[in-house]
Amino acid sequence: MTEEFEPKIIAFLCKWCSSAGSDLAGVSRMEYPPNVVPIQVMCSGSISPLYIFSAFNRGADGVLVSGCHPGDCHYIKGNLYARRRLALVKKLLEHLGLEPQRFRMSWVSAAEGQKYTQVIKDLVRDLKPLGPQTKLRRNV
Amino acid sequence: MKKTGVFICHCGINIAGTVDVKKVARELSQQPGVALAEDYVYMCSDPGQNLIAQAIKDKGLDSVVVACCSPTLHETTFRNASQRAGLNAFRCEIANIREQCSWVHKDMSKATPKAAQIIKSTVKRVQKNEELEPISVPVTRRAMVIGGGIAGIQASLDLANSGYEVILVEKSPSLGGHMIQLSETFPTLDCSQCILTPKMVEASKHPKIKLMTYSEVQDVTGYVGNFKVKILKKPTYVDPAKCNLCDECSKVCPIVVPNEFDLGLTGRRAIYLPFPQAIPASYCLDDKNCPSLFPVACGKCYHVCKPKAINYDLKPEIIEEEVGAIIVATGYDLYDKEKMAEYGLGRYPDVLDGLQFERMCSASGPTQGKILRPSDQQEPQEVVFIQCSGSRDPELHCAYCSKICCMYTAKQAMLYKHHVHDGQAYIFYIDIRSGGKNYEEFVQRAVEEDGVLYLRGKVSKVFQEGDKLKVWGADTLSGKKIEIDADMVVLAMAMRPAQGAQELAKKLKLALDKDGFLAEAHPKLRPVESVTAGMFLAGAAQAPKDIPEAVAQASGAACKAITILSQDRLYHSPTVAKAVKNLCTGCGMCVAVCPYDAIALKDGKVEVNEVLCEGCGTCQATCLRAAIQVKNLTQHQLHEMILASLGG
Amino acid sequence: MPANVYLPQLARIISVKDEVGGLRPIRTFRTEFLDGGFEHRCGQCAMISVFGQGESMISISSSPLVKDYLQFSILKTGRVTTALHDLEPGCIIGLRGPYGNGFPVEEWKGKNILFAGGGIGLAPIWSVLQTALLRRSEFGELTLIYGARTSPDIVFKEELVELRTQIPVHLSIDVAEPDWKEFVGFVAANVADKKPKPDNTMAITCGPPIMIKTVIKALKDLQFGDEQIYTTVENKMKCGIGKCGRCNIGRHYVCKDGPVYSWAELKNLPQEY
Amino acid sequence: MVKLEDLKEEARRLLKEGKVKYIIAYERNPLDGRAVPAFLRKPEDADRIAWDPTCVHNLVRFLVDEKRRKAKEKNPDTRPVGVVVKGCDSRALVILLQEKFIERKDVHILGLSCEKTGVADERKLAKRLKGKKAVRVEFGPEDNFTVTTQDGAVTVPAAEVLAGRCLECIANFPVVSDLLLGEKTKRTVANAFASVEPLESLPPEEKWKFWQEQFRKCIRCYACRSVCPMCYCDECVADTINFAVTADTPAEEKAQKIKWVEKSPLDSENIFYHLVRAIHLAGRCIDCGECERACPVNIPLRQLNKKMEKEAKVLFGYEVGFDPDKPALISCFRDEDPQDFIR
Amino acid sequence: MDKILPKKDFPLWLKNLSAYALYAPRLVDEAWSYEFVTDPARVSLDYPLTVVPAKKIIFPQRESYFEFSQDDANGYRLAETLPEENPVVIFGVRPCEGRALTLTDKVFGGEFEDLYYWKRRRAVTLVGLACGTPPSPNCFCLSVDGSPHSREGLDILLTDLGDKYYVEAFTSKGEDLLAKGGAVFAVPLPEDKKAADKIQADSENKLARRLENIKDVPLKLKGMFDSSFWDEESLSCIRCGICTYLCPTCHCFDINDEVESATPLRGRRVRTWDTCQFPDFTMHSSGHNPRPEKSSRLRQRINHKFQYFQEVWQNWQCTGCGRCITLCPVGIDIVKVVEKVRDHAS
Repeated sequence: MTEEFEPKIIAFLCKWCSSAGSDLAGVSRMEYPPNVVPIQVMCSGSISPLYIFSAFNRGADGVLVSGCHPGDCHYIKGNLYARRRLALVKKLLEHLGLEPQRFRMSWVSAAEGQKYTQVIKDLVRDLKPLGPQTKLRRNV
Repeated sequence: MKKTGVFICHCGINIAGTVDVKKVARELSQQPGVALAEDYVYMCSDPGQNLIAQAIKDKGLDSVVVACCSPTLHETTFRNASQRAGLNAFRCEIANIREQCSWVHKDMSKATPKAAQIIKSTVKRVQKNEELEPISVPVTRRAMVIGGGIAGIQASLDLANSGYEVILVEKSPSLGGHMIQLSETFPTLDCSQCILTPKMVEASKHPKIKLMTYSEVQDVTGYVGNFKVKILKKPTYVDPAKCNLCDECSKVCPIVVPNEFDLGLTGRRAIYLPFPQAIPASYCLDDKNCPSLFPVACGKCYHVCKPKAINYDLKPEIIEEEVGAIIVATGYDLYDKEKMAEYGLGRYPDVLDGLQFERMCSASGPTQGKILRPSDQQEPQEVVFIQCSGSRDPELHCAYCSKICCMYTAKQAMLYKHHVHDGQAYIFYIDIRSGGKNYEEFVQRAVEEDGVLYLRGKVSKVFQEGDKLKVWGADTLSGKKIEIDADMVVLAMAMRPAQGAQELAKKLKLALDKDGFLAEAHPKLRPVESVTAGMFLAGAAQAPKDIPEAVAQASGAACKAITILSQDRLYHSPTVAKAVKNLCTGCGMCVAVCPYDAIALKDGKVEVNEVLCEGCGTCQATCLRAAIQVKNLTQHQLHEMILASLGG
Repeated sequence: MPANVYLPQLARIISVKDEVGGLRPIRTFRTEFLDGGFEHRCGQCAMISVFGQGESMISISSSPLVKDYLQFSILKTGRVTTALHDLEPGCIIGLRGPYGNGFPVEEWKGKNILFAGGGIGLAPIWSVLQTALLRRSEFGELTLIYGARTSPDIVFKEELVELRTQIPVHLSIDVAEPDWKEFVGFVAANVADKKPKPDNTMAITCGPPIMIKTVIKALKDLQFGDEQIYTTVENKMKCGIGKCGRCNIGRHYVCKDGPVYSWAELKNLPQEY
Repeated sequence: MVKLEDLKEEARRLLKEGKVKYIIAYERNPLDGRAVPAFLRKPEDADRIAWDPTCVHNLVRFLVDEKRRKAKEKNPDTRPVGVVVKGCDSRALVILLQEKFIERKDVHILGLSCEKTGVADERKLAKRLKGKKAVRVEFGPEDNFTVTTQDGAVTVPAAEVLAGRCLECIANFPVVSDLLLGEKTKRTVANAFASVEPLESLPPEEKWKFWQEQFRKCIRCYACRSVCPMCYCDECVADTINFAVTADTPAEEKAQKIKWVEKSPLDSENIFYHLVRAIHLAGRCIDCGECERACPVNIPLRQLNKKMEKEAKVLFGYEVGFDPDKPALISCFRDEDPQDFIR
Repeated sequence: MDKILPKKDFPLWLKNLSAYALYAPRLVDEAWSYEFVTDPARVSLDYPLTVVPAKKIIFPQRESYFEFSQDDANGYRLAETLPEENPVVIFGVRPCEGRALTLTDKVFGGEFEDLYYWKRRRAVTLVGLACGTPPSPNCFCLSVDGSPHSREGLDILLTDLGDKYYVEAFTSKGEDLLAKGGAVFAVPLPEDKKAADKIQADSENKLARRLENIKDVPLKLKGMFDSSFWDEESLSCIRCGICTYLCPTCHCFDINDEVESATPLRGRRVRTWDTCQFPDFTMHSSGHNPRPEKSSRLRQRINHKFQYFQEVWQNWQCTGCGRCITLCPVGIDIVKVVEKVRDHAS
């Protein structure tokens, strides 16, 4: 029995909602798999497609972008720009044949520690059967 | 060689319990550019902070990463500590290994490498952090208030009484807004004019308040603390200083037009006194209707005016002012008559809207407070009040609840009964919303003491039959069809943003909500701030409100404005966007996405107004050319962080 | 020469010295090979590797007669040089070389040498100057005319002080400064001012392209022949051995056939540098 | 039918009257009958102008060069530059106007309608001619091309040899122009995105196999980017060094040029480059198909750009390259933008 | 050593060459390309011209020089990654490509021998295919001292005689290859030889394009360095790398470090193709660029091929394969350009 595959995941969390939400998960001592390395950004609207491509290129098995619910954005509408931009990124990656599960987006408010936990759990659960992401990974 | 210090907090066992801090420290000390990596039981304690300070001094650290709890808790603590030790505060970053690592994992063998990666990525970031100082701008310590209704007056007085100059701009010839039109106010039934007039006078007399009636804001430039405004002052052709209110002029004026103040229930002359308590107390001449301003001059008023207060040659002038803060209190108007045709408003003389009824109840109103049918000046015996006329009707009218109608309808029914004791008042309602101090009691009083008849249901149509108004409706409780032969119908019309508020919002670059009301910066946490720094909202311009709410928000807005005006300089986080001019092609995409209008194109290149920028970075993601970057969270830093997070 | 021309030899940085600070900082590095190494001629260059960043062609400013280290004075200007400036003594770098033709010093025995340098341009000159000093008797009069934008931009400050005790040194800065006693103006002007005699004299001039052009003109005005004037050319380089094809001016690959040219040769080449 | 003489006449006039600096048009290469870009300065040059189904190039691309050149001149000639555009090209111009890269006053647009046909795909044509070498290709009669080879002229139904982009063209005549030749007959395209559907319908693994094969061929000659009017950035993520540097750009900034992608033609790097290009062209690519045509190893690049164009339309109701005054696709949003993919 | 090889036996020959890695032209997405042979039966030399020349096998677009890795704080280990000298055969190489290799041989040889190139070069055997008819409408090999049946740089030359090939081996490498073929070869009859000679002779007249009397072009170019001619000629250039990347004689390259892991540092130094047509090719890190305009870059390309290379190696750096003409997206035609230079009044 070989050791179970542990996906490497990068999560871009907006500072005001999702990162706070993930803090809440911590404060509430919820538990979720440690596969995710969070990167806090000011707003989901600041996530360039390049970051996502780059993460996959450098070996991420999954990428999550999480921001405030529509209407709650600390910067009024950054998340709505993100929604449009990243929809395109997702469509593009899928058109290329990347498994849809690998790139995800979620709205997690500062109060949704539980949701954040669930999002991570599900992400990890879905990625494990897929195995390592080799399609976009740099192959030197 | 970068000299970064990494300080790993045990947080007692909160972190050390699941993260092998020693191991992490060892690993981090091997990182390029890391001068030392130490762990300590409580970094936020004084000894902990001293440890950092000492290391900064002894090892000459040029950057610091503290791996501990969420930055929301101790970022400031550690940045201050670094600053005290002579390191620029922005060369200190927090790696959150508690909330986002140790607290959510149990397995040390897995939490430890994750913590290490979070810290590594933070190290990469901090090594590229610029040394920054807070941005500071001077403040023009005056304010402008737009709108001379109760909210505007209240805000102006609060500001003025706190010692700040205020320019109060009102587009109509007098202060007072809608409140001055009201008769008595719920739930206390005190006379609206009695409580408002003194405030109007105070505002007009206040040495710190520069009153500009019959004026409109034309243009606003600049930014928080430093706005430049252009105000159009329309001529009234009557010098308030000279006018002694003798009324000779209007007596001779040949032109009669409907009186706005009485909502057309009465007429007025082309030269007129807006209303008895008008402030400034002066006649004014409306140039839309006065013939003297046309080639064929009439000039009657001019000749009869003894104090020679009238001057036809006055021209509109543009007045420029500089202010540090702006409060927008443009108020509301009633929902358009013509849209309420199904209830015959505008069609049948005896169908009135709420404000018209208010005027009728007002002692100074068209009927000196008597309630008479416009059609035949008879006392109505049966009066039907219809709530939610235009409100809460997403299909045909406004989706939102106008909030004050339940209360003022109850009040109006009450007032009617006080005038016509043997009359009968019916109120059609969907719900009765009487949240507010003494509100519910007030409604009960209407029912119990004044025998107002509440009918739960909607009115399908109102139509004239003989001298009666037939009101067809349904009682949704009994399910019975209701037919009332009414003498008068009063519609509690929906509130909507004031005429012209939309255009003003454009000039001020304020966002509007879907209903056209001014949008607040945050629905919960910043309800009186607009999305534009330095501009605040008060009264019904932001959403339907009753008087106490409007007053409260006005004072809130004033207070918020004072937080700016009370500073000599404004300080602003320096982690804002910066333009990389030589990469910019001037496509303007960033300009379009900026929520704060902080970006502009100058000679085909972007320029960031650092005072307006909040550093959200949406521009950074939008730019195709990395030509705009948020300081200390640049694409380059994020790229390095991504690599580090993936252990590459 | 190792069989694999692209494989650098490892070397250790033994000293780092700040020459110039500010926005365009210059540092002088001394390096020693971990093993092996190579012999160079005056004016030759070496490819310095900062692993992970890449390579940069830098002229060797120490004299071939100094055996225990190689010296490079490096202006921080791009990816590699920035990385170099981040290195401390003890750090390991890679070196390939030596590359280029170098100055025909041997042909200059018995001649006077006039050195005219500007800014970082003193570095390539330095190896010749040092060699000439170490072999003082073999050469005639040595004169250095050197200038920089401002006094802080002057490199080898201490060395120059020491050098003055041995040969005439004429310094200049572009614009006047309060306590600057010496010449104010461009190097070319200083050359014109000092009127060095062309007879039996070789002139070496290195520095920014514009300075080289003007100095050469000044020297011509002083009746220096094209064959008496030598200078060095800079171009982007990658391989250093005339294969990657980017540093050529006309048929010459500066890395291999240059960087040292007499004005007689250079003036006949396309001005593509 | 476009009357070539009218175009020549107008060009001649503009040049004679000095209304334009020069005119970018097509001329025929006598050797192989293919059209090539021509830069006309003298009235008599106008005689060289060609208009036939081999006029594939998007000449708007050269306005980018013009702008760069102009920027360097001390006292530039400020007259507009004349440029011949087809429908697709004109939409490219709209994007450049939308992005304020070109000012309307700086171009004099000579628009040609492709009417019911379009331009020929060289490869399809070669196939159709079974090795015979076309020396001349002409429009008409009707919706056909007349192809002349060494052994005489044949009539080929345009549909058989039309470039893929033309089969899905949604603007067969220029949307902006100063002069418009040919009829504004709106051609109906059954499905403007037909070409992407077969690939869309494949399961991920097969999509991936397809693309892997394709990108493996890429030699990173950057013809796709070089030929594209939208790829006018001074500096591309794929470039190794900063171009946009001045003498006083600090070394750090130069050193911080991000290495998103390696120069090596590894699968991963090729894909990264093409991904970035696709996403940066989302809402900007107007499907002139030049990248695909220029690609020497026949990578079907339209599959990427067309997909983005389709999503812009389907998800956001956004049509590219018709209105210079509307915001770019990614610098606006609608409240009703789909978010079913978001949790 | 001359032989005859019946076409039907061609696969047999390939099958006998199991000791070699075999490459032959294959049609991939409607573009011919030298591909690794997996099934000899499917190899056919009935093809025009590949898009990418055979240089991609001897001078691959990406070549790893060495791997570097950090062992402790600042110690490094360097590991050469020289290519294995496994024998390779490339079939169907056109004579112009064979000649091209003799030119790159010069560049990668000399004082600083390029091991990476030579290890592959020495290991490769080139089986050429004489051009009975020009494989491209833009062939002009005759005009640049080549010919449709040139043997330069090749080890074997095949001449298509319809159902069979006339096989000439003129190097030991070539002869080894024939030896390995063994029985599949027949001894040529005199008429075979005649037929082959005729086809070769005739082929010279079939070339559609010529680039005549260019011996003075180098001098001309010298004089035209600052001419506005280059601005005009380069107007339609879009500065892509097609003409150079796909030129069998172009050899320019870039060297970069590719980092796999930053800490501890692990990565490799690699060579990749580069081209004088890219603006970053010559740009100094100061921002100064000796060849800022595409005009200066077109000039460099032409000068290098028709002046500098002549001056250094007494050879045109062009074998007349016509790829750069056929594949240029905007129809820039090197023959025309050089003719214009030749006829330029200076």
